[in-house]
Amino acid sequence: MTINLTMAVLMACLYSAGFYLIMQRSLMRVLLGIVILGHGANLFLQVAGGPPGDPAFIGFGVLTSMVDPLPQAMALTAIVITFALTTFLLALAYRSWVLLGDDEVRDDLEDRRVRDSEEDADLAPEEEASR
Amino acid sequence: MTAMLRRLPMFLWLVLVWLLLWGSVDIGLVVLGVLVAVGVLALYPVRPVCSGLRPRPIALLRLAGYLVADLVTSAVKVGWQVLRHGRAVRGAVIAVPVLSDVDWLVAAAANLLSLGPGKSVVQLDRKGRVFYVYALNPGDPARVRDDVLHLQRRVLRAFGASEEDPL
Amino acid sequence: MIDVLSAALMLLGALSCVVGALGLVRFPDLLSRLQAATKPQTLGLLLILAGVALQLPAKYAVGLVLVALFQVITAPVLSQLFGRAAYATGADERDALETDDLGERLADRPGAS
Amino acid sequence: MLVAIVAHFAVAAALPAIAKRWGRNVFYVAALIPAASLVFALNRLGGVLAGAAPEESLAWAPGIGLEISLRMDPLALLMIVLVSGVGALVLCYSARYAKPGGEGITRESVLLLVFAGAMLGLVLADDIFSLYLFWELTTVCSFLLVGGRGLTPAIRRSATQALLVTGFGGLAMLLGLILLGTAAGTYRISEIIAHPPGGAVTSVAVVLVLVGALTKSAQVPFHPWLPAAMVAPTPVSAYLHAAAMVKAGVYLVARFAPGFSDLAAWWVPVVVLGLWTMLLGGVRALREHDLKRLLAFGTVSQLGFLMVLVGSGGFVTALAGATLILAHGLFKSALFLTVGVLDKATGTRDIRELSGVGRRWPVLTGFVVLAAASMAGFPPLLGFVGKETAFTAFGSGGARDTIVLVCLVLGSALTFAYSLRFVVGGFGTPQGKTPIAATWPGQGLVVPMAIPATAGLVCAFAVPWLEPLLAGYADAYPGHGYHLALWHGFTVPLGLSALVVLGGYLVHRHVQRAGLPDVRWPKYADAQAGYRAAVRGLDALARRVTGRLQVGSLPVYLGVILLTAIVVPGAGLLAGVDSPGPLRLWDSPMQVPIAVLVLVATATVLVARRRLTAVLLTGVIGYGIGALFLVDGGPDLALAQFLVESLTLVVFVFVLRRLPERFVRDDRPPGKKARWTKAVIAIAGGVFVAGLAMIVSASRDGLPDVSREYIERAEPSAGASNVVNAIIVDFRAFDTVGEIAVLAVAATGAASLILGAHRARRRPERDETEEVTG
Amino acid sequence: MNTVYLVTFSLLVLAGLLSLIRLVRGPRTLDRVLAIDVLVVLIVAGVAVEMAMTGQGMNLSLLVSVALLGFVGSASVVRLAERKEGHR
Amino acid sequence: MTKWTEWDAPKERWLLTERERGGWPRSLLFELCTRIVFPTVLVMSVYLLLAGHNDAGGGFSGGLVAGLAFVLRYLAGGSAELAAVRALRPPVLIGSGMSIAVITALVPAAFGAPILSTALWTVTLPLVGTFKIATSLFLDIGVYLLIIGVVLDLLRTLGTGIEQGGLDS
Amino acid sequence: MLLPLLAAALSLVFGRFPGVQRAIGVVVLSGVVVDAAFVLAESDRHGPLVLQLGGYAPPYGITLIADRLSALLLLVSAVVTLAVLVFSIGQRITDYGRETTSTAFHPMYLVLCAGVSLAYVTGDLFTLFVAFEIMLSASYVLITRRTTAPRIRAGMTYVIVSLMSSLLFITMIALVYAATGTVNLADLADKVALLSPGVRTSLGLFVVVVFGIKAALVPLHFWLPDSYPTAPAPVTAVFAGLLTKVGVYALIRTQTLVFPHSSTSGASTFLLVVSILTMIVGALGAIAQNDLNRLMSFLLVSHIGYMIFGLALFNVVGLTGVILYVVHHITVQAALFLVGGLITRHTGTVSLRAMSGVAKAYPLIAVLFAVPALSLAGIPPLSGFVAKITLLRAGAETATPVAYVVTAGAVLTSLLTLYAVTRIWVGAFWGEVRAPLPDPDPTDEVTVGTGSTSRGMIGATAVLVVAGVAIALFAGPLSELSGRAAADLLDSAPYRTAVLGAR
Ligand code: NA
Ligand code: NA
Repeated sequence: MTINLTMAVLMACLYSAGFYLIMQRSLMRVLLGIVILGHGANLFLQVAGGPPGDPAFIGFGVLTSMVDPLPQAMALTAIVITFALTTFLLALAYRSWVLLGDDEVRDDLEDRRVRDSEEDADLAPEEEASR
Repeated sequence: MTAMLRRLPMFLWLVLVWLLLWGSVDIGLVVLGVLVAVGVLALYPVRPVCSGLRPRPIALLRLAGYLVADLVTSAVKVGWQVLRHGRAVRGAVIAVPVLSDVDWLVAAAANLLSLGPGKSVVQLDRKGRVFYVYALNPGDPARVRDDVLHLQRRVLRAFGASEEDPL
Repeated sequence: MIDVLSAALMLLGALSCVVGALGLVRFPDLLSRLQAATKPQTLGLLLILAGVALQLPAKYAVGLVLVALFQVITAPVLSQLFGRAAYATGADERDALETDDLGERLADRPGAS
Repeated sequence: MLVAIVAHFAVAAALPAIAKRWGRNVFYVAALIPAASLVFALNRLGGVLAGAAPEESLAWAPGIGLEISLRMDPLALLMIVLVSGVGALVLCYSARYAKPGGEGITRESVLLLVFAGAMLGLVLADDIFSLYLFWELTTVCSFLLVGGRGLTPAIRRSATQALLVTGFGGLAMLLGLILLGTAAGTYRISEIIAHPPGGAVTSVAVVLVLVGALTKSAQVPFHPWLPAAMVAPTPVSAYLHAAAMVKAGVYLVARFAPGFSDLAAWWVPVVVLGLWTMLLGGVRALREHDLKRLLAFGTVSQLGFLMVLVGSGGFVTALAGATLILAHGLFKSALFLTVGVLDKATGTRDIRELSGVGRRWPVLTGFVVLAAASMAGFPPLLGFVGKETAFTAFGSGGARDTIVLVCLVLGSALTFAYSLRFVVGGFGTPQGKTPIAATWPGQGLVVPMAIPATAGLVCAFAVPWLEPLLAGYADAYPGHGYHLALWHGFTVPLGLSALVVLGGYLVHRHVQRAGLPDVRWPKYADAQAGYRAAVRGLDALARRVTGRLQVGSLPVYLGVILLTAIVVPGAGLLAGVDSPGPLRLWDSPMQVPIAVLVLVATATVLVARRRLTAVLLTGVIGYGIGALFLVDGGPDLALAQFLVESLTLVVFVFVLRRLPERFVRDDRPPGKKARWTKAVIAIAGGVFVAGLAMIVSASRDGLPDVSREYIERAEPSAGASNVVNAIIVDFRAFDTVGEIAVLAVAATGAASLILGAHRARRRPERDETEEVTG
Repeated sequence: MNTVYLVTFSLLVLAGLLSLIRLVRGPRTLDRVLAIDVLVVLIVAGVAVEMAMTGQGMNLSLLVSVALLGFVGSASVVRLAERKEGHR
Repeated sequence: MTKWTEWDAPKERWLLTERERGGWPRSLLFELCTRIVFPTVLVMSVYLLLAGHNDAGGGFSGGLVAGLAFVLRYLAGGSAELAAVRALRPPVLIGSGMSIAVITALVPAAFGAPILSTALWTVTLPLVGTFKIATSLFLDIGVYLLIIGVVLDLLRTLGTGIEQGGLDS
Repeated sequence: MLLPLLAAALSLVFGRFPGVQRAIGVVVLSGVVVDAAFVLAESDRHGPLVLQLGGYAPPYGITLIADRLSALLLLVSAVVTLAVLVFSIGQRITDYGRETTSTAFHPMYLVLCAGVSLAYVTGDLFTLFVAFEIMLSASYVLITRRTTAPRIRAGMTYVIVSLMSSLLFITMIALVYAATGTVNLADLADKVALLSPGVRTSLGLFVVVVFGIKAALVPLHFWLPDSYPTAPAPVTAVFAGLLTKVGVYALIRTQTLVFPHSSTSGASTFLLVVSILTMIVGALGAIAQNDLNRLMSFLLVSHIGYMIFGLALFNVVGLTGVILYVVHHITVQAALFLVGGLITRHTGTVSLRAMSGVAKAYPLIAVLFAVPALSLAGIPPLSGFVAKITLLRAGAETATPVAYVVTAGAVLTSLLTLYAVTRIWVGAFWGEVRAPLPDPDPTDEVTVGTGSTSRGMIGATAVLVVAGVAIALFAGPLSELSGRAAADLLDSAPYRTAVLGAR
């Protein structure tokens, strides 16, 4: 049941766009990247179940042509979870804006300090150490 | 008691919606629907609407007919403008007096007005009783004004309100 | 017979939608696009719903009535909100209007907007 | 034996309480334990010498091969004499050396006793893990003892150096021991030595073990930590750096030599580095003015000597090694304690300042001379016996032996010279120099020093009785027949001894007159510089690597994660995949227009400048996905998707109210290169996921059994005709409970972020170079 | 009848593609919101037609919900755009 | 002089709150529409909740629909309206919803059945007829309540919270 | 497992009553400790305990299964979470008084515990995802609570990277489902075996990457040292102690049960390379730091490498070592971060250069630090030593060139760790006593420089330190248990039979 080309292309594009956005500096873009990745992942879950078919409702269609209900249930859970975390990250973005005046994802200061730091006076063995 | 009565239309509406949703009627559903409607109304006691309304069935039907006709003709008109004029189309914002001072009626008129293609209410001055109506390729503003007033009158009639003088 | 009617309704509705969408593309400013978008769409949807209702058992058809009702209630409200916001925020588009009574009123009372 | 070791630790644990009441006399209490251990051990002497080494073992974690097994053989017993005997003396000495009520009494007494216990365990250990256990315990104790409270940078550095160097060696040793044990199939040391494994791994292993020994015993090139550690209080130095800890390396070599001394990987480094150390230590000792550092380099030199002896293999050599181990423990502890006495009495340890002490306290000086003479290898002291035996051992003629012998003689001459320097410098009265002011330090300090000094003399005459113990170790080698004695007649070794005395005297005279030529070692050959460079290099490497990798930029981190997620599973595909089934363009024609819608919206999001636009377009993507769900036959899913999308849009808009309209600040356009890199990685990621999806999905066909079961059971088991709902609230209801927990958490979290934000109101942007920790 | 459905779907798709153009071109946010609103209506119409085609009603609740609440999304954007405006 | 956004403030009180809404833009049409739509949507959410077992819907969708109804009220009336609407503190609503769900999961254990197992009851009420009730409905109800609580909480924080935080700064 | 969730819910309901909240938390977590001990005993005696949720036979229902490994980790985690909760309660009472309410902390903490426990016992890939999300979402809240300007960046890094990993997790589930049509781990084990080797390997490695992010394997680790150190000490302690271990656990479970490898396979070599990189890069990172908490965070990364090392060997000794190491590391790392919290409370700073003389001023803290620190460095006879030598033995016994190299790397890492903890000791504990620096950010959740600690804080830390010592003391039974657990992992037949029944 190889995934059809249209869906594959769509997934590729959604994932690419999501990955691209998530690597941006603006937290809002990152967030949209996550949302889009979530869409891509949910779509993938759905198509992972197989090709389209009758909705899985007893009494509405033929059992043999029904779609796989399990990926749908999982996708539903995933949708909810993605939504929950999106709202949380939004709140974080807002807080960041309140505190910092922007919603940029900044570099870590301590990391930069390590990069630029001099050596540690206390531990560096000096000439006097052996005297 | 009157408060209960005043809530009746909303209550009935909710039960109706309930039944429409289920798409079938049996006693169990009705009872459940009543319970749900009562529950919803009790949980969120918004003040009742529809004070002093006496709908007139015939006028109401005529309004509906008028609306359907208007909807179709103006849809065709807008469609024509889409095909014929396209980018060249122009609009106008025209002030029209509001005939009623009842929130409900003003809203109904504005709503029905906006439903039809070609025109919509952009802004509403409730105190000054003016509709600012946007019209597509209006030609003569006076005709637009007349149309709007005409519609308002039909609405007032359908809901049994007395026509008030335009300001 | 019912099939023919329903087919006609559906096709008309769909056509109406196309026309509306075309207007959405072709019309020059927001307010005019608004006319093209909400109105033929609403009509189109109503027609399609009617056509569909004819094809369905009553159990479901009544549900479509609800859809239509909601559409009728909400579409104009949205259109007014739209219009107001579009008018308030689109200064250059206001200038393109043939007549602008609202603009005059606002000009009379500076500071109003 | 276990009891004895545990007693050390148990009493150590009780010492703080005792110290509170008895002050510095707590050291006497502590001294009781090693003393008792010594007595206990000597009690077993007969059995041990008869070849019945007592063994004890305690199962710790037998499942992973961990046990504490102890074995008291002659070598262990010999070491116990040193470790516990000297330990008891040093503790007694400390009781008078410490200032009454002085700070650190508790810490030092506890640590010294723990250390004594650890050394005892070390020499008794018969399996590699116990050996390592006690080995590292001594390392940590010495770190804490040398460092004290770490008040000055010099002290901190010295302690760290001791820890790092010996810790490094310890770990290397552990690895070596594990390799040996694995190769031998047993972790019992006695068994490994009895049946030594072979092969390349064994060679590597013994080198690693040697690294442990060489570091611990301060051999070239690891030796500088020992002189540096002289910042420690004198009793500590006397014990750790004379008698006990540094002997651990020698002990280790002695312990394993019977099994491996014929391996080139073993004897070459031992002999070469040992000799080098001996000579280098001797030369450096001659240059020192601080008596303690002089002794420290002397120790380095002596340890080199011992290494050569115990590491080379052979009965006589081993006998010499055992003798000298004992001799060195006795004289070196006496000498270190002497330095403490001097320090206490005069307030200095500098040769250039000391003067007239010998005349003032002749008895003390007598003891010192005894000890120093033993160190110098002067008859009739135990040091002499050992040295004679050593010369004999290498006097058999072979080229290798001759080279070693020459070096040993040279080294011994240096030893004689610095011994002389110690006595003359510390106790002599140079011409024209007024005697230094001094106060008698008290019997309590002198007696502990005098005992080992005298013991060197007594033992020398008692060698016949001592020999069984010393030869007990050497018996591991073939070729008996040599006996220890003060007098063997006029032999070559005796001549060499005379040569040593003469040469040593001349060297001493030369040094006193002219000083040593100030040879600056080339940088690469200076071990301390090497250590310095290693640590600096490590720090620099750490900073460079960390600075390179840990760039602090989230986009980079995500890019790396993504790349990994592409490359690693991608490489997995190389293992071979089936060819995918026939490709279909679509499964339902409606998929195409919806896909186009989503694609266009996605593309537009990427280029959107306004936040709201991007959000709206993302919403479109969501609606489109919902429509696709619908086409695929998931009305439930589609409904949820539409609703969630609407709510998401609303929530986004709520926040966007306050954020700036556009994304990027105009004055800071993102770098073009970075943008392309990101784009390439992102596209690679997307294509990879989709490609993998296609490849993977070819593995399966039709509705899975599980899903079929769900559909069949929905009605009877769950009473539902909506199978998806049945799964959600019934078959897999647990996931749903979890999912709502996540929702609840996220909402609560958002509340704590937003509502909390009102308390901590917006503050000015922090200066980016400001110290966070201030 | 199948032809009718096919044509109807095609027309709806055509309408959708047209609104897509507006969605992409903008220029203002409100233009895009408008385009989205149209798309939602088209989806509702499409679902309805699909219902007619299959004769099954399980998409009904979806239809009702979307008709009602697609509106909320658009309204929030418009409303808050207006509000932001109102403060100026 | 009334503000532009207050021109079409209704004369009557259509929502719960008083006329003044702290500068929140007014719209007669919108408020009226909300007035009608809100209870309708609630009814629909209950429908979705109950119908979910056999039709598209379920506690999750129902809860979201109900939540969106509250969003509508917020859009129409601003935070003041929301404050008036809220019957329970959102955290309490969330906690109760979750408690119901978890208790539903645990109750079978009290009867010796595996956790989360479902019982099907057939209930016959006079007049009303026969119902089939699955205990999993309670799980759905828990979900429903929790989702409403979550949406209300979001409105309280991202809506009102940002509203006021923004005004302050 | 549901109890903590219920407790969290109730805790949310009783948000206004701090006493009730505290009581709920402590009682429930104590209950979990007892329960976990019981489960461990049962599973050790009678084989895996299986709970079919809803009574549906697998693979239709969700399976909860506690085998020896799960039960052991469950017990250790429960003890650690309980201790940290007590610490945290003590700290909050000290800082804010008895009456301060906290809507978020207690519920979130309990949810976190629930997520962690669930992750250990689930036998279902998708439920594992849900468990991860429960755990992570709670952790997001805990790490960003009352965040202020200097800390918010760290929170973002953490949340975004975790979200990315979660999305990759969903993708992974979709991939697995597309290939096999099941998400039940035991069922997967059967179905994955039928896949073509490329697909199998690729999926297995995808799983490694997904869990590797959480477990902070190099090069997926960068986020960790940037984010963990900024949280309040108790939060960092559970994060460091537990969250990474859940990732490691997931790696162990999937790589042994679903994607079993042999010790000579390419995957094994790959994991070995990853492990040595993780060890070395982490340790170097630690050495480069001046910030106490960051230093310990890098050490955390470094020591994850040990666990991967053992796993990559895919033999009983190696896996025994991993299990021992995980148990040891959970306890010790949590204890260290708690001590770090105590230190900063007294010094007012996390900068090693700025602090001094803690050993003199607070000898008890010095002892509480020294024991776990030495244990981390693998100094005998502490727990780290026991675990480490098992790993080294496993490496030596595997006797392949790569294994030798990595074994040597592990030894080197030990040295680097020793160096790093020495830096802490030298920087913080030695030297003259200094007055505490003022709190740089008084409004945030992290209160430092007050010099006040309560008995609860010290006691909780001490309990963890003692627990670490107890691991070494009872290494015998523990290692035998771990050995049995490791054997279970390698021979997955009992697990599969327990879940799916005899075939
Ligand atoms: Na410092
Ligand atoms: Na603070």
